Amino acid sequence: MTSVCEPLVRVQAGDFDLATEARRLSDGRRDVGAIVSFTGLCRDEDGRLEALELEHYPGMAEAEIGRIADEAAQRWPLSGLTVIHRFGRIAPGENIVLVVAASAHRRAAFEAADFLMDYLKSRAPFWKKEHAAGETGAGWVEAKDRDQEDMKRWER
Amino acid sequence: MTSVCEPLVRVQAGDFDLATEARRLSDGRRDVGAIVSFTGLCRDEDGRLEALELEHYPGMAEAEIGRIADEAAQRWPLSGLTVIHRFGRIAPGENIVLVVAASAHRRAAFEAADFLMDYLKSRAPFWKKEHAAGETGAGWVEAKDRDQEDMKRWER
Amino acid sequence: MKLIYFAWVRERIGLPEETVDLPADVKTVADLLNWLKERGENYETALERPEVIRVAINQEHADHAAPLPANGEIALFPPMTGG
Amino acid sequence: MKLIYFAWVRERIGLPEETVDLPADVKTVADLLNWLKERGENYETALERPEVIRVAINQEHADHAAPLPANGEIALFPPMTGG
Repeated sequence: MTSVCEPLVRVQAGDFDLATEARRLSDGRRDVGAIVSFTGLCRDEDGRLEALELEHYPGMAEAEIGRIADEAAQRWPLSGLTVIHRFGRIAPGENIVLVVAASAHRRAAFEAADFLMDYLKSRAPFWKKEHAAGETGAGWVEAKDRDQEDMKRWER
Repeated sequence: MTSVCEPLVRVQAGDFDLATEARRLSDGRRDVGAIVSFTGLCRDEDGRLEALELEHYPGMAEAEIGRIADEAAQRWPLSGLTVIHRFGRIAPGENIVLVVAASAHRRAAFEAADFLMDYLKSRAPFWKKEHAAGETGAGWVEAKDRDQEDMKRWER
Repeated sequence: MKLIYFAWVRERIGLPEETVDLPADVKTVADLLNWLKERGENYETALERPEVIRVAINQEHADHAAPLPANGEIALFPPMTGG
Repeated sequence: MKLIYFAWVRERIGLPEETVDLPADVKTVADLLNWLKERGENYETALERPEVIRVAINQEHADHAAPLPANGEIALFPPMTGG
Protein backbone atom coordinates (compact mmCIF):
# COMPACT_ATOMS: atom_id res chain seq x y z
CA MET A 1 0.00 0.00 0.00
CA THR A 2 1.64 3.21 -1.10
CA SER A 3 -1.02 5.74 -0.18
CA VAL A 4 -1.94 6.59 3.40
CA CYS A 5 -5.58 6.07 4.31
CA GLU A 6 -7.79 8.92 5.50
CA PRO A 7 -9.10 7.96 8.95
CA LEU A 8 -12.75 8.51 9.82
CA VAL A 9 -13.13 10.08 13.29
CA ARG A 10 -16.42 10.73 15.05
CA VAL A 11 -17.18 12.06 18.55
CA GLN A 12 -20.86 11.65 19.28
CA ALA A 13 -23.49 11.19 22.00
CA GLY A 14 -25.34 8.45 20.14
CA ASP A 15 -24.47 4.78 19.79
CA PHE A 16 -22.56 3.24 16.88
CA ASP A 17 -22.99 0.01 14.97
CA LEU A 18 -20.00 -2.31 14.69
CA ALA A 19 -21.33 -4.14 11.62
CA THR A 20 -21.95 -0.90 9.70
CA GLU A 21 -18.49 0.42 10.51
CA ALA A 22 -16.73 -2.83 9.64
CA ARG A 23 -18.62 -3.07 6.36
CA ARG A 24 -17.65 0.48 5.46
CA LEU A 25 -14.00 -0.63 5.43
CA SER A 26 -14.53 -3.77 3.33
CA ASP A 27 -17.57 -3.35 1.08
CA GLY A 28 -16.70 -3.39 -2.59
CA ARG A 29 -13.00 -3.94 -1.87
CA ARG A 30 -10.92 -6.97 -2.77
CA ASP A 31 -7.62 -5.86 -1.20
CA VAL A 32 -8.57 -6.07 2.49
CA GLY A 33 -7.25 -9.19 4.21
CA ALA A 34 -7.80 -8.30 7.85
CA ILE A 35 -10.20 -6.19 9.88
CA VAL A 36 -9.62 -5.77 13.60
CA SER A 37 -12.24 -4.07 15.73
CA PHE A 38 -12.08 -2.96 19.33
CA THR A 39 -15.30 -2.14 21.16
CA GLY A 40 -15.05 -0.64 24.64
CA LEU A 41 -18.15 -1.05 26.79
CA CYS A 42 -19.32 0.31 30.12
CA ARG A 43 -19.01 -2.25 32.93
CA ASP A 44 -21.12 -2.16 36.08
CA GLU A 45 -18.10 -2.93 38.30
CA ASP A 46 -19.81 -5.82 40.09
CA GLY A 47 -23.05 -3.87 40.45
CA ARG A 48 -21.36 -0.83 42.00
CA LEU A 49 -21.92 1.36 38.94
CA GLU A 50 -25.23 2.78 37.77
CA ALA A 51 -23.84 4.80 34.85
CA LEU A 52 -20.79 6.56 33.49
CA GLU A 53 -20.84 10.19 32.49
CA LEU A 54 -18.26 11.01 29.86
CA GLU A 55 -17.17 14.63 29.69
CA HIS A 56 -15.14 15.70 26.69
CA TYR A 57 -13.43 18.74 25.22
CA PRO A 58 -15.42 19.49 22.06
CA GLY A 59 -13.17 20.32 19.16
CA MET A 60 -9.99 19.08 20.78
CA ALA A 61 -11.47 15.56 21.17
CA GLU A 62 -11.95 15.24 17.41
CA ALA A 63 -8.61 16.93 16.67
CA GLU A 64 -6.57 14.81 19.08
CA ILE A 65 -8.17 11.52 17.97
CA GLY A 66 -7.52 12.65 14.39
CA ARG A 67 -3.82 13.22 15.20
CA ILE A 68 -3.53 9.77 16.80
CA ALA A 69 -5.36 8.13 13.89
CA ASP A 70 -3.15 9.90 11.36
CA GLU A 71 -0.07 8.66 13.18
CA ALA A 72 -1.40 5.09 13.05
CA ALA A 73 -2.09 5.48 9.32
CA GLN A 74 1.51 6.61 8.85
CA ARG A 75 3.00 3.79 10.92
CA TRP A 76 1.02 0.86 9.50
CA PRO A 77 -0.11 0.09 5.93
CA LEU A 78 -3.84 0.45 6.57
CA SER A 79 -6.56 0.46 3.93
CA GLY A 80 -9.05 1.99 6.37
CA LEU A 81 -9.31 3.24 9.95
CA THR A 82 -12.36 4.36 11.90
CA VAL A 83 -12.51 5.72 15.45
CA ILE A 84 -15.76 6.62 17.20
CA HIS A 85 -15.88 7.87 20.80
CA ARG A 86 -19.13 8.59 22.61
CA PHE A 87 -19.74 11.20 25.30
CA GLY A 88 -22.55 11.84 27.77
CA ARG A 89 -24.32 9.37 30.03
CA ILE A 90 -23.61 5.71 29.28
CA ALA A 91 -25.18 2.77 31.13
CA PRO A 92 -23.49 -0.57 31.88
CA GLY A 93 -23.55 -2.82 28.84
CA GLU A 94 -23.55 0.14 26.45
CA ASN A 95 -20.80 1.00 23.97
CA ILE A 96 -18.23 3.71 24.72
CA VAL A 97 -15.60 3.54 21.99
CA LEU A 98 -14.97 1.77 18.69
CA VAL A 99 -11.78 1.37 16.68
CA VAL A 100 -11.82 -0.51 13.37
CA ALA A 101 -8.59 -1.00 11.42
CA ALA A 102 -8.39 -2.67 8.00
CA SER A 103 -5.27 -3.79 6.17
CA ALA A 104 -4.02 -6.35 3.68
CA HIS A 105 -2.20 -8.04 6.58
CA ARG A 106 -3.27 -9.07 10.03
CA ARG A 107 -0.35 -7.75 12.08
CA ALA A 108 -0.83 -4.20 10.78
CA ALA A 109 -4.54 -4.26 11.64
CA PHE A 110 -3.95 -5.68 15.13
CA GLU A 111 -1.12 -3.32 15.99
CA ALA A 112 -2.88 -0.21 14.69
CA ALA A 113 -6.05 -0.94 16.71
CA ASP A 114 -4.03 -1.74 19.83
CA PHE A 115 -1.94 1.46 19.43
CA LEU A 116 -5.08 3.55 18.91
CA MET A 117 -6.67 2.30 22.11
CA ASP A 118 -3.53 2.85 24.19
CA TYR A 119 -3.22 6.42 22.91
CA LEU A 120 -6.93 7.21 23.20
CA LYS A 121 -6.89 6.16 26.86
CA SER A 122 -4.15 8.59 27.80
CA ARG A 123 -4.30 11.37 25.20
CA ALA A 124 -7.89 11.89 24.06
CA PRO A 125 -9.58 14.60 26.17
CA PHE A 126 -12.36 12.57 27.80
CA TRP A 127 -13.03 12.16 31.51
CA LYS A 128 -15.19 9.47 33.09
CA LYS A 129 -17.35 10.17 36.10
CA GLU A 130 -18.89 7.16 37.81
CA HIS A 131 -22.42 7.40 39.12
CA ALA A 132 -22.65 4.79 41.82
CA ALA A 133 -25.70 2.60 42.30
CA GLY A 134 -27.74 3.61 45.36
CA GLU A 135 -26.98 6.74 47.34
CA THR A 136 -23.21 6.74 47.31
CA GLY A 137 -22.77 9.62 44.88
CA ALA A 138 -20.44 10.18 42.00
CA GLY A 139 -16.69 10.29 41.53
CA TRP A 140 -14.16 10.92 38.79
CA VAL A 141 -12.28 7.88 37.54
CA GLU A 142 -8.56 8.19 38.22
CA ALA A 143 -6.04 7.67 35.45
CA LYS A 144 -4.04 4.46 35.86
CA ASP A 145 -0.26 4.20 35.73
CA ARG A 146 -0.85 1.05 33.69
CA ASP A 147 -2.39 3.14 30.91
CA GLN A 148 0.73 5.31 30.72
CA GLU A 149 2.87 2.17 30.54
CA ASP A 150 0.68 0.72 27.79
CA MET A 151 1.22 3.87 25.74
CA LYS A 152 5.00 3.73 26.23
CA ARG A 153 5.07 0.35 24.45
CA TRP A 154 4.72 2.25 21.18
CA GLU A 155 7.51 4.77 21.62
CA ARG A 156 10.28 4.58 19.10
CA MET B 1 -12.90 -13.56 36.67
CA THR B 2 -12.46 -16.89 38.41
CA SER B 3 -14.15 -19.27 35.97
CA VAL B 4 -12.75 -20.10 32.56
CA CYS B 5 -15.05 -19.36 29.63
CA GLU B 6 -16.25 -22.09 27.28
CA PRO B 7 -15.16 -21.10 23.76
CA LEU B 8 -17.57 -21.42 20.86
CA VAL B 9 -15.89 -23.04 17.82
CA ARG B 10 -17.47 -23.51 14.42
CA VAL B 11 -16.06 -24.86 11.15
CA GLN B 12 -18.52 -24.21 8.36
CA ALA B 13 -18.92 -23.64 4.62
CA GLY B 14 -21.34 -20.74 5.05
CA ASP B 15 -20.63 -17.15 5.93
CA PHE B 16 -20.75 -15.68 9.43
CA ASP B 17 -22.02 -12.37 10.77
CA LEU B 18 -19.69 -10.24 12.85
CA ALA B 19 -22.48 -8.28 14.54
CA THR B 20 -24.33 -11.42 15.62
CA GLU B 21 -21.19 -12.98 17.03
CA ALA B 22 -20.09 -9.82 18.86
CA ARG B 23 -23.58 -9.41 20.34
CA ARG B 24 -23.56 -13.00 21.55
CA LEU B 25 -20.61 -12.12 23.83
CA SER B 26 -22.10 -8.91 25.25
CA ASP B 27 -25.90 -9.09 25.21
CA GLY B 28 -27.42 -9.04 28.66
CA ARG B 29 -24.02 -8.72 30.33
CA ARG B 30 -22.68 -5.82 32.36
CA ASP B 31 -19.21 -7.17 33.09
CA VAL B 32 -17.71 -6.99 29.57
CA GLY B 33 -15.43 -3.99 29.06
CA ALA B 34 -13.72 -4.93 25.81
CA ILE B 35 -14.55 -6.92 22.69
CA VAL B 36 -11.86 -7.46 20.07
CA SER B 37 -12.77 -9.02 16.75
CA PHE B 38 -10.53 -10.21 13.95
CA THR B 39 -12.04 -10.88 10.54
CA GLY B 40 -9.87 -12.49 7.89
CA LEU B 41 -10.98 -11.89 4.31
CA CYS B 42 -10.01 -13.25 0.91
CA ARG B 43 -7.89 -10.77 -1.08
CA ASP B 44 -7.67 -10.79 -4.86
CA GLU B 45 -3.87 -10.27 -4.79
CA ASP B 46 -3.97 -7.32 -7.17
CA GLY B 47 -6.44 -9.06 -9.48
CA ARG B 48 -4.37 -12.24 -9.76
CA LEU B 49 -6.80 -14.32 -7.73
CA GLU B 50 -10.24 -15.47 -8.81
CA ALA B 51 -11.03 -17.52 -5.70
CA LEU B 52 -9.54 -19.44 -2.82
CA GLU B 53 -10.42 -23.04 -2.13
CA LEU B 54 -10.02 -23.96 1.51
CA GLU B 55 -9.50 -27.63 2.19
CA HIS B 56 -9.76 -28.81 5.79
CA TYR B 57 -9.48 -31.91 7.93
CA PRO B 58 -13.02 -32.45 9.23
CA GLY B 59 -13.04 -33.39 12.87
CA MET B 60 -9.47 -32.37 13.53
CA ALA B 61 -10.16 -28.78 12.41
CA GLU B 62 -12.79 -28.36 15.12
CA ALA B 63 -10.71 -30.26 17.69
CA GLU B 64 -7.50 -28.31 17.05
CA ILE B 65 -9.22 -24.91 17.07
CA GLY B 66 -10.94 -26.01 20.27
CA ARG B 67 -7.56 -26.83 21.85
CA ILE B 68 -6.11 -23.45 20.84
CA ALA B 69 -9.22 -21.63 22.09
CA ASP B 70 -9.12 -23.50 25.40
CA GLU B 71 -5.49 -22.50 25.84
CA ALA B 72 -6.39 -18.84 25.23
CA ALA B 73 -9.21 -19.09 27.77
CA GLN B 74 -6.71 -20.46 30.30
CA ARG B 75 -4.10 -17.78 29.62
CA TRP B 76 -6.34 -14.70 29.61
CA PRO B 77 -9.33 -13.78 31.80
CA LEU B 78 -11.94 -13.90 29.03
CA SER B 79 -15.70 -13.68 29.49
CA GLY B 80 -16.30 -15.10 26.01
CA LEU B 81 -14.43 -16.40 22.97
CA THR B 82 -15.75 -17.35 19.53
CA VAL B 83 -13.81 -18.77 16.59
CA ILE B 84 -15.39 -19.49 13.21
CA HIS B 85 -13.39 -20.81 10.24
CA ARG B 86 -14.93 -21.34 6.82
CA PHE B 87 -13.96 -23.97 4.25
CA GLY B 88 -14.72 -24.49 0.55
CA ARG B 89 -14.61 -21.95 -2.25
CA ILE B 90 -14.27 -18.33 -1.15
CA ALA B 91 -14.21 -15.33 -3.50
CA PRO B 92 -12.19 -12.13 -2.98
CA GLY B 93 -13.92 -9.81 -0.53
CA GLU B 94 -15.57 -12.73 1.28
CA ASN B 95 -14.94 -13.71 4.90
CA ILE B 96 -12.61 -16.59 5.80
CA VAL B 97 -12.17 -16.54 9.55
CA LEU B 98 -13.54 -14.75 12.61
CA VAL B 99 -12.19 -14.51 16.14
CA VAL B 100 -14.09 -12.56 18.79
CA ALA B 101 -12.67 -12.24 22.32
CA ALA B 102 -14.47 -10.50 25.20
CA SER B 103 -13.03 -9.56 28.57
CA ALA B 104 -13.37 -7.05 31.37
CA HIS B 105 -10.05 -5.55 30.21
CA ARG B 106 -8.74 -4.51 26.83
CA ARG B 107 -5.27 -6.08 26.94
CA ALA B 108 -6.69 -9.55 27.59
CA ALA B 109 -9.12 -9.26 24.68
CA PHE B 110 -6.44 -7.95 22.28
CA GLU B 111 -3.85 -10.52 23.25
CA ALA B 112 -6.23 -13.48 23.15
CA ALA B 113 -7.48 -12.58 19.65
CA ASP B 114 -3.93 -11.99 18.40
CA PHE B 115 -2.73 -15.31 19.90
CA LEU B 116 -5.68 -17.18 18.37
CA MET B 117 -4.92 -15.90 14.88
CA ASP B 118 -1.21 -16.71 15.12
CA TYR B 119 -1.96 -20.25 16.24
CA LEU B 120 -4.78 -20.81 13.75
CA LYS B 121 -2.47 -19.83 10.89
CA SER B 122 0.11 -22.46 11.73
CA ARG B 123 -1.76 -25.16 13.66
CA ALA B 124 -5.34 -25.42 12.37
CA PRO B 125 -5.58 -28.06 9.59
CA PHE B 126 -6.66 -25.88 6.67
CA TRP B 127 -4.95 -25.49 3.31
CA LYS B 128 -5.53 -22.72 0.81
CA LYS B 129 -5.46 -23.33 -2.92
CA GLU B 130 -5.45 -20.25 -5.14
CA HIS B 131 -7.49 -20.30 -8.30
CA ALA B 132 -5.88 -17.73 -10.55
CA ALA B 133 -7.86 -15.36 -12.69
CA GLY B 134 -7.69 -16.26 -16.39
CA GLU B 135 -6.15 -19.50 -17.61
CA THR B 136 -3.19 -19.75 -15.32
CA GLY B 137 -4.46 -22.61 -13.16
CA ALA B 138 -4.37 -23.25 -9.47
CA GLY B 139 -1.67 -23.61 -6.84
CA TRP B 140 -1.37 -24.34 -3.14
CA VAL B 141 -0.42 -21.40 -0.94
CA GLU B 142 2.92 -21.97 0.75
CA ALA B 143 3.30 -21.57 4.50
CA LYS B 144 5.34 -18.52 5.46
CA ASP B 145 8.28 -18.51 7.86
CA ARG B 146 6.80 -15.30 9.23
CA ASP B 147 3.74 -17.21 10.45
CA GLN B 148 5.96 -19.58 12.43
CA GLU B 149 7.75 -16.60 13.95
CA ASP B 150 4.45 -14.95 14.85
CA MET B 151 3.44 -18.08 16.72
CA LYS B 152 6.73 -18.20 18.63
CA ARG B 153 5.94 -14.79 20.16
CA TRP B 154 3.56 -16.58 22.52
CA GLU B 155 5.89 -19.28 23.82
CA ARG B 156 6.60 -19.24 27.53
CA MET C 1 -6.91 34.87 27.29
CA LYS C 2 -9.73 32.31 27.28
CA LEU C 3 -9.39 29.62 29.93
CA ILE C 4 -11.43 26.40 29.81
CA TYR C 5 -11.70 23.85 32.61
CA PHE C 6 -12.79 20.22 32.53
CA ALA C 7 -13.82 17.44 34.93
CA TRP C 8 -12.80 18.02 38.57
CA VAL C 9 -10.76 21.10 37.67
CA ARG C 10 -14.00 22.62 36.37
CA GLU C 11 -15.97 21.46 39.39
CA ARG C 12 -13.45 22.76 41.91
CA ILE C 13 -12.98 26.13 40.25
CA GLY C 14 -16.74 26.32 39.80
CA LEU C 15 -16.63 27.65 36.24
CA PRO C 16 -16.54 25.92 32.85
CA GLU C 17 -14.57 28.79 31.31
CA GLU C 18 -13.58 32.41 31.76
CA THR C 19 -11.65 35.16 30.03
CA VAL C 20 -8.77 36.74 31.95
CA ASP C 21 -6.24 39.50 31.42
CA LEU C 22 -2.83 38.13 32.24
CA PRO C 23 -0.02 40.29 33.69
CA ALA C 24 3.00 40.63 31.43
CA ASP C 25 5.17 38.44 33.68
CA VAL C 26 2.90 35.39 33.21
CA LYS C 27 4.79 33.88 30.30
CA THR C 28 4.48 30.09 30.60
CA VAL C 29 1.89 27.50 31.56
CA ALA C 30 3.63 27.12 34.94
CA ASP C 31 3.38 30.89 35.49
CA LEU C 32 -0.32 30.73 34.64
CA LEU C 33 -0.98 27.96 37.17
CA ASN C 34 0.83 29.93 39.90
CA TRP C 35 -1.04 33.08 39.04
CA LEU C 36 -4.40 31.31 39.05
CA LYS C 37 -3.75 29.77 42.49
CA GLU C 38 -3.65 33.29 43.94
CA ARG C 39 -7.15 34.04 42.70
CA GLY C 40 -9.05 32.30 45.49
CA GLU C 41 -9.60 29.18 47.52
CA ASN C 42 -11.45 27.45 44.68
CA TYR C 43 -8.43 27.87 42.37
CA GLU C 44 -6.07 26.90 45.18
CA THR C 45 -8.03 23.65 45.71
CA ALA C 46 -8.30 22.85 42.01
CA LEU C 47 -4.59 23.42 41.37
CA GLU C 48 -3.09 22.28 44.68
CA ARG C 49 -1.14 19.53 42.90
CA PRO C 50 -0.05 21.35 39.74
CA GLU C 51 1.98 18.32 38.61
CA VAL C 52 -1.22 16.40 37.82
CA ILE C 53 -2.82 19.23 35.84
CA ARG C 54 -2.76 18.65 32.08
CA VAL C 55 -2.81 21.56 29.71
CA ALA C 56 -3.84 22.16 26.12
CA ILE C 57 -2.97 25.32 24.21
CA ASN C 58 -5.34 25.93 21.33
CA GLN C 59 -6.53 22.31 21.56
CA GLU C 60 -3.09 20.69 21.52
CA HIS C 61 -1.37 19.09 24.50
CA ALA C 62 1.37 21.27 26.00
CA ASP C 63 3.69 20.88 28.96
CA HIS C 64 4.07 23.25 31.88
CA ALA C 65 7.21 24.82 30.43
CA ALA C 66 5.39 25.81 27.23
CA PRO C 67 5.17 29.55 26.52
CA LEU C 68 1.67 31.00 26.46
CA PRO C 69 0.41 32.18 23.08
CA ALA C 70 -0.44 35.82 22.44
CA ASN C 71 -4.07 34.82 22.36
CA GLY C 72 -6.23 31.76 22.02
CA GLU C 73 -7.60 29.20 24.47
CA ILE C 74 -5.83 27.45 27.30
CA ALA C 75 -7.55 24.37 28.75
CA LEU C 76 -6.74 22.90 32.17
CA PHE C 77 -7.89 19.42 33.11
CA PRO C 78 -7.02 16.24 35.02
CA PRO C 79 -5.30 13.25 33.38
CA MET C 80 -7.61 11.84 30.73
CA THR C 81 -9.66 8.70 31.30
CA GLY C 82 -11.39 8.06 27.99
CA GLY C 83 -11.23 4.99 25.82
CA MET D 1 -4.11 -48.47 9.77
CA LYS D 2 -6.19 -45.74 8.14
CA LEU D 3 -4.15 -43.12 6.31
CA ILE D 4 -5.63 -39.76 5.25
CA TYR D 5 -4.00 -37.24 2.94
CA PHE D 6 -4.66 -33.55 2.43
CA ALA D 7 -3.84 -30.77 -0.03
CA TRP D 8 -0.88 -31.48 -2.32
CA VAL D 9 0.00 -34.67 -0.46
CA ARG D 10 -3.45 -35.96 -1.41
CA GLU D 11 -3.13 -34.72 -5.00
CA ARG D 12 0.32 -36.24 -5.53
CA ILE D 13 -0.54 -39.60 -3.98
CA GLY D 14 -3.82 -39.53 -5.90
CA LEU D 15 -5.96 -40.78 -3.03
CA PRO D 16 -7.81 -39.00 -0.23
CA GLU D 17 -7.38 -41.97 2.11
CA GLU D 18 -6.57 -45.65 2.24
CA THR D 19 -6.23 -48.49 4.73
CA VAL D 20 -2.90 -50.29 4.91
CA ASP D 21 -1.40 -53.22 6.79
CA LEU D 22 1.89 -52.08 8.22
CA PRO D 23 4.85 -54.45 8.70
CA ALA D 24 5.88 -54.97 12.32
CA ASP D 25 9.09 -52.97 11.89
CA VAL D 26 7.21 -49.76 10.96
CA LYS D 27 7.06 -48.32 14.45
CA THR D 28 7.25 -44.52 14.14
CA VAL D 29 5.95 -41.77 11.88
CA ALA D 30 9.39 -41.57 10.23
CA ASP D 31 9.28 -45.34 9.56
CA LEU D 32 5.83 -44.92 8.01
CA LEU D 33 7.02 -42.16 5.65
CA ASN D 34 9.99 -44.29 4.52
CA TRP D 35 7.77 -47.31 4.02
CA LEU D 36 5.21 -45.31 1.99
CA LYS D 37 7.91 -43.89 -0.31
CA GLU D 38 8.63 -47.44 -1.48
CA ARG D 39 5.05 -47.93 -2.63
CA GLY D 40 5.34 -46.14 -5.98
CA GLU D 41 6.33 -43.02 -7.82
CA ASN D 42 3.25 -41.08 -6.63
CA TYR D 43 4.23 -41.67 -2.98
CA GLU D 44 7.87 -40.93 -3.78
CA THR D 45 6.84 -37.56 -5.29
CA ALA D 46 4.44 -36.68 -2.48
CA LEU D 47 6.99 -37.50 0.24
CA GLU D 48 10.26 -36.51 -1.45
CA ARG D 49 10.88 -33.85 1.21
CA PRO D 50 9.72 -35.69 4.33
CA GLU D 51 10.86 -32.78 6.54
CA VAL D 52 7.98 -30.64 5.29
CA ILE D 53 5.32 -33.31 5.83
CA ARG D 54 3.14 -32.65 8.86
CA VAL D 55 1.47 -35.53 10.66
CA ALA D 56 -1.55 -35.99 12.89
CA ILE D 57 -2.21 -39.15 14.86
CA ASN D 58 -5.87 -39.53 15.72
CA GLN D 59 -6.44 -35.85 14.92
CA GLU D 60 -3.64 -34.47 17.06
CA HIS D 61 -0.38 -33.04 15.76
CA ALA D 62 2.57 -35.44 16.15
CA ASP D 63 6.24 -35.24 15.20
CA HIS D 64 8.14 -37.69 13.06
CA ALA D 65 9.65 -39.45 16.05
CA ALA D 66 6.21 -40.26 17.48
CA PRO D 67 5.37 -43.96 17.81
CA LEU D 68 2.45 -45.18 15.71
CA PRO D 69 -0.68 -46.19 17.63
CA ALA D 70 -1.97 -49.78 17.55
CA ASN D 71 -4.83 -48.52 15.43
CA GLY D 72 -6.54 -45.31 14.47
CA GLU D 73 -5.98 -42.73 11.76
CA ILE D 74 -2.76 -41.15 10.61
CA ALA D 75 -3.04 -37.99 8.50
CA LEU D 76 -0.25 -36.63 6.29
CA PHE D 77 -0.37 -33.09 4.94
CA PRO D 78 1.68 -30.03 4.02
CA PRO D 79 2.26 -27.13 6.45
CA MET D 80 -1.08 -25.54 7.20
CA THR D 81 -2.17 -22.28 5.60
CA GLY D 82 -5.50 -21.48 7.21
CA GLY D 83 -6.49 -18.39 9.13
